[in-house]
Amino acid sequence: MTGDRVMGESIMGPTVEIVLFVFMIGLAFYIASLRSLFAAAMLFGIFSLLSAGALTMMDAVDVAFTEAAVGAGISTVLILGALGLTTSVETRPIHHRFTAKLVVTATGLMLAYGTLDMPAYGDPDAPINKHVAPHYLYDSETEIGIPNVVTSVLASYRGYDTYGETTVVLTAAVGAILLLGGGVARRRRETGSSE
Amino acid sequence: MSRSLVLFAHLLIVWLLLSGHYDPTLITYGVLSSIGVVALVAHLGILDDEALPVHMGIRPFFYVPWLLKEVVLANLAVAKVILDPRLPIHPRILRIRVGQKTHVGQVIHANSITLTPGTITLDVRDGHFLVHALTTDSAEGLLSGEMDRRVSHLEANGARREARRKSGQEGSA
Amino acid sequence: MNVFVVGMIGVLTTMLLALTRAFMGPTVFDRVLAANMFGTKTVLLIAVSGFLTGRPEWLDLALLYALMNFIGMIALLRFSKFQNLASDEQAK
Amino acid sequence: MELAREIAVWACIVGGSVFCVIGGIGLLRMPDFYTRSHAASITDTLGATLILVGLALVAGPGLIAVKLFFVLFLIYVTSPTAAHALVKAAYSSGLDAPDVEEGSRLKGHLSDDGGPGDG
Repeated sequence: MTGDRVMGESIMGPTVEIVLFVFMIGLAFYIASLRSLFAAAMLFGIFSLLSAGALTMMDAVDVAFTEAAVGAGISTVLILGALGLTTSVETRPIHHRFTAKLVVTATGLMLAYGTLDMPAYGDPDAPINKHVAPHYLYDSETEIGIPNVVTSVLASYRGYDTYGETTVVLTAAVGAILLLGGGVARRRRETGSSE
Repeated sequence: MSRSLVLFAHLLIVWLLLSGHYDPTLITYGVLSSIGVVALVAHLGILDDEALPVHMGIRPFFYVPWLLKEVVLANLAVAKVILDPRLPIHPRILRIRVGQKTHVGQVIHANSITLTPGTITLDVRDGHFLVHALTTDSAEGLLSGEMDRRVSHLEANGARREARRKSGQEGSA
Repeated sequence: MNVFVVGMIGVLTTMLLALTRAFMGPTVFDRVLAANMFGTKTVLLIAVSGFLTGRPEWLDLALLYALMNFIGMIALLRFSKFQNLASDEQAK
Repeated sequence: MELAREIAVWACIVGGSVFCVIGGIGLLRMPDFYTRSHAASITDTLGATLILVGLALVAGPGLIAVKLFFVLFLIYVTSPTAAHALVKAAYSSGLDAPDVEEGSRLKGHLSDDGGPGDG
């Protein structure tokens, strides 16, 4: 069973990643062709879950969780909130936007070309694995005393940074709720309709 | 107060089970955050029979295995229906009368119905559920009323307490 | 053949089926149903893949996903006004 | 003993996968939204249960098994709530549904009206 597991790991990991990527590409094309914006919002949620799954398979567990929380949770709710203020069906474009497709394709190709210069995925000699990462991984538990490396990086090594970030996000959220939330609720109460 | 203690104990046990690290610093964090949550819940005033149905005692431990058995049987039945080439379904919506007096009891009953494949609670209105049943068999299982009886037994104490509280309120009003 | 590979294939197949339903619609509710089912399958996928790669610590993540999925689902249903949306979709 | 555990693990995970896929097939085969939600609940209950129990058998007693049961518990509590919220939203928005029948009047007469397959 142990031997099986090693083999399963070496073959199955990349296979699952490829399957998830194929799902994501298919989903992206389908979303682009959709006119119903509500359906698109729902499918964006699924897209986030897929990319979170792919990130998990690539060992970026913390990024995956952020993706799931922000992508599938908050942004779906925000998009739906925006949909509540407009119509939920995209109007048909009058002419065929050839230039737009060209620009998108060119950007995609350039991004793909850019990845060629990057070190191979999981390369132990990549610059990112040579600099401070080993220090955090090996010494943070003795230095900080918290078993989770990400927690000690966020809350201690760059604690001031995180503190500032949290303050900014909290202030922004409070501001947004005060500016938008109250207004929407009041309007709804006054008109008394679900328009 | 006793409710707060029960909640605190539960939260701390969950923390200890999930953390897996047992050194003084981390346990202190766990105790502090449990106290924080209890304080927050107490401040919100949502710590009542609904949040923490302690009055049920150990009766849920007898109900849950029965429910699991029902869920497994219903799963097998619905799986058979799905795989049947003729797809022998007969969807219908039934209005059934339920015997639960408390909200907790009704929630448990409605969720148990939904958890069992083949039946889904559409709406809960005082004393009645609207239930969507997939097949004749699942509808019959629903109408036999066994789940209703068992959930009623589960909340027996709570119903008495609810009645007492209602009469007390009317008396004081 | 590793047992986790079988589980993985099962979960991925189910994801594909749910995705097909999300594509097909036809009503918004079908899509939401598919998205919700997809969320549960992601939880299972992460749990199984954690065992497959020998790192069951990923379960913490699966646990949080299960919670997030539920919160997102309820937020969504509270937030959206389904009457308009359903009729819009039918008009399409 | 080890062999028995291995067999149980295989049975659970393979069974769970099969039930998940059956639920997925149901999601595609069923004719309308309400019936599809029944199919979805199969994958959420027996499918998830068997897979997670199988994983717990692999892990053996300990913290990991406890976490697996937490995941299972969460699914069991949240999935019917989410399913109910969704179905209720659909029903109250007027999505086509069968007529309401009185349960008390139907009791014992269910198999009389209509055979399997209609409706």
